[in-house]
Amino acid sequence: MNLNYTAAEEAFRAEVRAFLEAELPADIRSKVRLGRRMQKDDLVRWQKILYRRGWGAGMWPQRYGGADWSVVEQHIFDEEAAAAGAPPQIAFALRMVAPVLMSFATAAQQNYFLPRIICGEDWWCQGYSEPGSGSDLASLRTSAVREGAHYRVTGQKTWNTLGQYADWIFCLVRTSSDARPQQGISFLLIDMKSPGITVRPIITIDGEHEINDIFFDNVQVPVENLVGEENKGWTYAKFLLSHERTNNAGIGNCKRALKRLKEIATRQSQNGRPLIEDSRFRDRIAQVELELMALEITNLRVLSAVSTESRAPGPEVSLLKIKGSEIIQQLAELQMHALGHDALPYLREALEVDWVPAPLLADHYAAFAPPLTGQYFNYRKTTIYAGSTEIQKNIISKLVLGL
Amino acid sequence: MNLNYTAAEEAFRAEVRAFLEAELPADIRSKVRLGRRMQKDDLVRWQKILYRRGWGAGMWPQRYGGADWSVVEQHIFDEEAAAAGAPPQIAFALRMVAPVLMSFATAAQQNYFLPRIICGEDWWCQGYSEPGSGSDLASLRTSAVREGAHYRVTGQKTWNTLGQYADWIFCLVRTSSDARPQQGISFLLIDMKSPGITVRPIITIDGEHEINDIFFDNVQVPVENLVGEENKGWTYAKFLLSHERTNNAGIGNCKRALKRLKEIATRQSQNGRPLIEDSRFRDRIAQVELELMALEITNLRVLSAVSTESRAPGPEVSLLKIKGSEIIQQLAELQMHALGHDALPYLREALEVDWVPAPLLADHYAAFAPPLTGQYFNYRKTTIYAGSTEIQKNIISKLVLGL
Amino acid sequence: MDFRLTEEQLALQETLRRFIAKDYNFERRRSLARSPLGYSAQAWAQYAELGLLGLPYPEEFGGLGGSGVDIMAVMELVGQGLLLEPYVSTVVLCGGLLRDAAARAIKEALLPQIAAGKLQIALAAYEAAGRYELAHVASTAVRAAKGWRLTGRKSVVLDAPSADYFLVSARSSGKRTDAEGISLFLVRRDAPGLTLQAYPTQSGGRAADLHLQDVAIDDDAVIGAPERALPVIERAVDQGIAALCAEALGIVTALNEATLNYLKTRKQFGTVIGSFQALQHRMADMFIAAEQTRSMAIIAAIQAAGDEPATRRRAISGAKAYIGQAARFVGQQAVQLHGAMGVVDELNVSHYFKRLTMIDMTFGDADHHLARFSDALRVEAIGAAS
Amino acid sequence: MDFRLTEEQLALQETLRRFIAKDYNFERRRSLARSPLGYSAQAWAQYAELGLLGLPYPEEFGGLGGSGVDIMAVMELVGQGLLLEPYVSTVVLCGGLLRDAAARAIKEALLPQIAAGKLQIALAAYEAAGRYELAHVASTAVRAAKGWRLTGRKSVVLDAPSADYFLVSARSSGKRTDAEGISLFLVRRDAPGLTLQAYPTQSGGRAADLHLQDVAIDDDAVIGAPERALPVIERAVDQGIAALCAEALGIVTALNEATLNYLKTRKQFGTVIGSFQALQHRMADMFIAAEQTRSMAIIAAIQAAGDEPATRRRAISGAKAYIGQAARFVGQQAVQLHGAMGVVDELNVSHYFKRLTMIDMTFGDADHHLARFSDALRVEAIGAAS
Repeated sequence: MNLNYTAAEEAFRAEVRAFLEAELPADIRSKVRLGRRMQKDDLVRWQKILYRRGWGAGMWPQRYGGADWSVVEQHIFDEEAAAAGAPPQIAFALRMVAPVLMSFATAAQQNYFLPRIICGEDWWCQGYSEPGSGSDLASLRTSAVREGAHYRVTGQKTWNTLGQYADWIFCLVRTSSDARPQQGISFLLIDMKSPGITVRPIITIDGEHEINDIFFDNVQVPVENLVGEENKGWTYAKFLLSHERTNNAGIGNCKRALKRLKEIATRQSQNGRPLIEDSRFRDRIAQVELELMALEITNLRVLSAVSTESRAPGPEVSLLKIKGSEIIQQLAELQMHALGHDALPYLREALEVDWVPAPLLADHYAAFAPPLTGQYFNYRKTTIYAGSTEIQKNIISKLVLGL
Repeated sequence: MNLNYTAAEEAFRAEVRAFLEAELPADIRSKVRLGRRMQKDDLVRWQKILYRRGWGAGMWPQRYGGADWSVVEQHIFDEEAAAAGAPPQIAFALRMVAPVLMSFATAAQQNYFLPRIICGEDWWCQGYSEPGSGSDLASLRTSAVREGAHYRVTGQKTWNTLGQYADWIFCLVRTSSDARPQQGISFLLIDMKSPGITVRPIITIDGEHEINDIFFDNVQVPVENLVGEENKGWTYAKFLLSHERTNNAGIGNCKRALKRLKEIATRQSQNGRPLIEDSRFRDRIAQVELELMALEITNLRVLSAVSTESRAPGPEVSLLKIKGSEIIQQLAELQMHALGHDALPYLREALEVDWVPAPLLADHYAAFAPPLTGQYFNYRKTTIYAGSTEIQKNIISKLVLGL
Repeated sequence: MDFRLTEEQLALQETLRRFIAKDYNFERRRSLARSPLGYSAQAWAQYAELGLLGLPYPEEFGGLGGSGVDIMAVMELVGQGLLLEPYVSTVVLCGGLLRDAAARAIKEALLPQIAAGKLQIALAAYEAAGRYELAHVASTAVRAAKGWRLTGRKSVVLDAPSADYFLVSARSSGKRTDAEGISLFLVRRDAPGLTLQAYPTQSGGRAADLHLQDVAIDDDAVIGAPERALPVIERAVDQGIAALCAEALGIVTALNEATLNYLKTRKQFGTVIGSFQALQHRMADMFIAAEQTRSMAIIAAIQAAGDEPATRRRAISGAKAYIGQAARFVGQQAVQLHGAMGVVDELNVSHYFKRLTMIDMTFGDADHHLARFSDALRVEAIGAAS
Repeated sequence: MDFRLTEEQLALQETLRRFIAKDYNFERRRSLARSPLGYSAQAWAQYAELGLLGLPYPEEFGGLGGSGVDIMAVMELVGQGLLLEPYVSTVVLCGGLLRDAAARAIKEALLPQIAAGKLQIALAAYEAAGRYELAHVASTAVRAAKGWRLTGRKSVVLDAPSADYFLVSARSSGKRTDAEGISLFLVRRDAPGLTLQAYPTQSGGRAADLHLQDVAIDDDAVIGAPERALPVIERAVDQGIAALCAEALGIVTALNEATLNYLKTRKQFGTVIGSFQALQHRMADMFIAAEQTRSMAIIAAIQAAGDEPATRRRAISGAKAYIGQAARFVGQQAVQLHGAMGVVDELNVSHYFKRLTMIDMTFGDADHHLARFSDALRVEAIGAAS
């Protein structure tokens, strides 16, 4: 047993770090670090830069243009990218629809979609949840009726993330009501420019537009856009979820937030002295840091086991989701608390990249302050989405513990 | 709304305090304060003293020799008694079997048993739980078969508290298996000297003998010892539980433990300074103290409502049990932690009232240390017995919240 | 000992309940929060009519001579209705401070105006580098030929944009963290040298940073004893804290009601989610937290006006710390149990949660007050031992 | 990066597992705990035969040159079996300290004896007024014509009653809490002036208080540099802590297994209690705590012998704090979920719980180590900022 990286892995880390140093655009880095509002272009630009370097999709197989990284290499990349202030890549495309396409799609579908994903040409979003079908996904009702060479899709998807930017949406739709709910579901790829699609923003608790309702009103989808077999979509959906889970812990992101928290606590004052000198506040930081120390190793243990045994991540990754989401929530909570009364202002304009604080504000309201309260509010979602903490505990209880 | 006691209540408090000061025997007070092992005689002696003062049973009606106290007076008495280091009265007799007798027994039964209870003549214990029938009490199997003027009782009761001292046991027994489990249960009073009764000690986690298995092997019980009607015992059992609940919060006991904790933390050293000066340890105390501050008011609010509305305590008292048991556990945990390495010694003999520490121990191992670790272990029971925390949350969820 | 509200208090709550249902529903509240003023001037006038704005003042100053429990009764409904008006700043904090510490002439001039809804005042006592420490005052008050000259910055002054006056703390002697040397000044909104930087807050109200540059103040605008104003400020803030505790209670109650209702109606896997035991026990914990919150809010309401600082601090810091924690638990769990519905702007749950969070962050968060309570405990324990 | 145990480590664990099943079942363990010695001399001899007692020493001193992970592999089973022998005191703490800091002659004389099961040593480094602070040394070492004279008291010296030697810290200069001025002495059990007050501990082992009255010590019995022994003691204790972390892991694993089994078999209201969702989620939390505990135990095992104190302290204090909390949670919940069966002496659950509790209380509880970790974080954060 050892916790050391191999020389090759250390060399890879140096390579990643040098690349980030040289290629990560300063404006993007600054937006990430200051928590300013990201635009579609920021994320697409970064994906294109990664693609040019051959790192558009680290863990994709080489035959699809991927870098064929090991889990440890991917971990190193994620950690360095987060530390450098790189934005996340779009998981819906790279880690969700792509693995499904690789495993279940036709060669024609693969040849068309995968290159467009890896180079940043197409933005994908997800059409899973519906009003009334959240955790109980199989009860979904959006229907796709086969009519010659098309499906006619009608229904509503909700809790759709960043669909306002999307070129394509992958959807679970009901193609049969005959058998068990799970057996009548199909996996469809739908062009977001199709007539009959309406995207309606849902404003979240922090006042931002990140999620949407998507309405399908008799949308025509060519049958070529069916993935795999009709009524087998539930199988693909479950396969996708196991891939969504691989970066569940979000260690890199947590590490960056922890580092940021320490900086903030060092710069904020309490009765004229740095807040970090208050042992009580520091103990709160220490407590979260311990959780993260443990989770980093737990995460690597799980990934190593998966990699050693050449299998898909199993139900044990639910613990990574539970802990990772709690840790990032706690870090966000502490970042906000570090602000004291400065947590109260709500300055929407301060999330723009070119915001310059009014002179009267600037002398105390630090550059890091504006996004923190909203972020605390927004991050309540992390224990709800992608399988709530309660659902994850059900999974552990049933599939790991056999209860 | 006001939190002040009336002049009459304040006068009563002064009276209680003076009485305790004058009448509580020094040796008993010292045992309670130092957490030394209590003997049956200590508790009986104290009950007799209270009886002589007319306070043998504070909340019993005067016609049974009680003091007819209001809930507030009982609260004042409990608080002062705990603060003074008085031992608890035996709830099984005074607060459990007695109310059942008053409501459901014959005049003959009342006239025989109640005077013997209040004067400390008879020690009562409880025969409810059986192996396999804990929270699910109605599944009990100890049988009582009517044979002429007697019942023949056979079976096993467990988790019996202090039955080794008892003159009498009140038992739930099965007198019919015909209908729903609840409908075949009767409430029997059994003389512990009856042939066929065996008491087997169960040693608890702290190495002490506080609970027992009680075996009934064809024990003959006169039919006069049936309370109320045959097969109606479940009703009386539930009635009894509502009375058990009235002192659920244990505020007085918690207050004494909190005061003790502060004393201990003031006297224990850390790197040569009083432990209480460590803000971290002090914050732990503060945190429990806040819970107790809130619970004291919540307790009074519940008792006042009960008293104002002249009704039996309802399911809302489950919260008093949940919080009160957690608080006393946390206080015991902190008392142990205050000891540092001195929590490790296990000195059985140090729980005797006449223990004198060996000279080598005495210079650091304080008189308060010996019982604390065992007490922490022992108090794990408080969230388990008399309706576990889980059962109490089920009660709140169903009966208060309607879930 | 009596835990019942009086008939009058219950009637007042019922009036407010009807007012909220009729004039202040969630959609109305949302549009008010987005309006330039940030609250309803009409509602403010209604409060005046109902006597709410003079509630805690003696009758001779146009008030009703109400108690801390009266304020609690009102604030519980302010919480339930998520009311945006600057009630705490003007009526409880600043009006209360003037009532307790101002010269009679000032009380006569201002309190009836407040009670009539014609005057608002905001407290400018916190500075950025001090965090929650009221004794941290770097702003200076320099003696001038006539009166004083104030210079300095005050951050996040709640309800400042609509205020007619400010109560400003400034220092004329001592180090910037000393308890002594602080005076309190009544400063007109239009005083030359005073600048505001206004902004909305996360829970819908308004606030501003204040910049004072050589602002001239008359001698009769000094409130309380010069250089000894800290106890006066602390006592006023303690009363503000008690009011916030009651507001938090109202929100916790409302969130529990909403969540319980959601658990009973929302279905998953063919059954209402309230049938899942893990959620039932969570809801039981939330119920317990609400009951304990009420008890602490009662303690705070009754002790808030106390003269003895140590007793008052124990009650107020204890309540603020405990309620901060309990409300955080209830708020986070209410959001969690509502799932995605808990994090959207269109449902009131997220707004309740944001307001609860901001209450925790105002006048010292739970950690700050736990530390204050704990440090008082040290003094007490060492005193008892010696 | 590799998280697998080696074939040898797995084989060692399997051997211990069989040993426990055959020679150290729960009833046997209970009778040993009640015996005068408090452990099994026969088992100690078996450990020697298996090479366990020389595991962490170089081969030249009769050892196997094992690593921190080897110790972890052993200690995990020590936890599962609730083994009572003084392995940590003699082999890890004192033997490890001699290996790291003693003169070659002492190592040659003592380590092979330890490895052969013929010698036990106990560490006498804590004093009552110091709590968990190793630098708090009031015991004095006075220079004598030949060697030193030791006077003082050492409290709760673990495994002292069966020890042949003690390693005793005493001070010849500095204030009683100074890091400098502390020396470490090898003291024979039968040294004139040394008195023991022995007693059992709450988790079944033995300990004693030591009284030294003018105990004469030769110069060659000084271990490490005179007046600079604190770093040596701290490093040894850190290795002891890592061993306790692995023992706690073994117990947490065993408790989770027992509790899971209980949930699957115990029936209430006609159904196994493991079907109740609130208990399922609790068990899931206990599973998570065990996985996190394993990760922290790994960190501790690998970093325990590190030369760089700041890095080592971060790992060791982090692990001890985290595992203290996680083990408290698992222990308390295992008892709770077992109901009354959890608080009786006749089931192993209560003994596991007591041992976990005593591990937390040994060499600094979770709060102590959280404070150490947190204070190190301050230095780091301020360093990063400047």
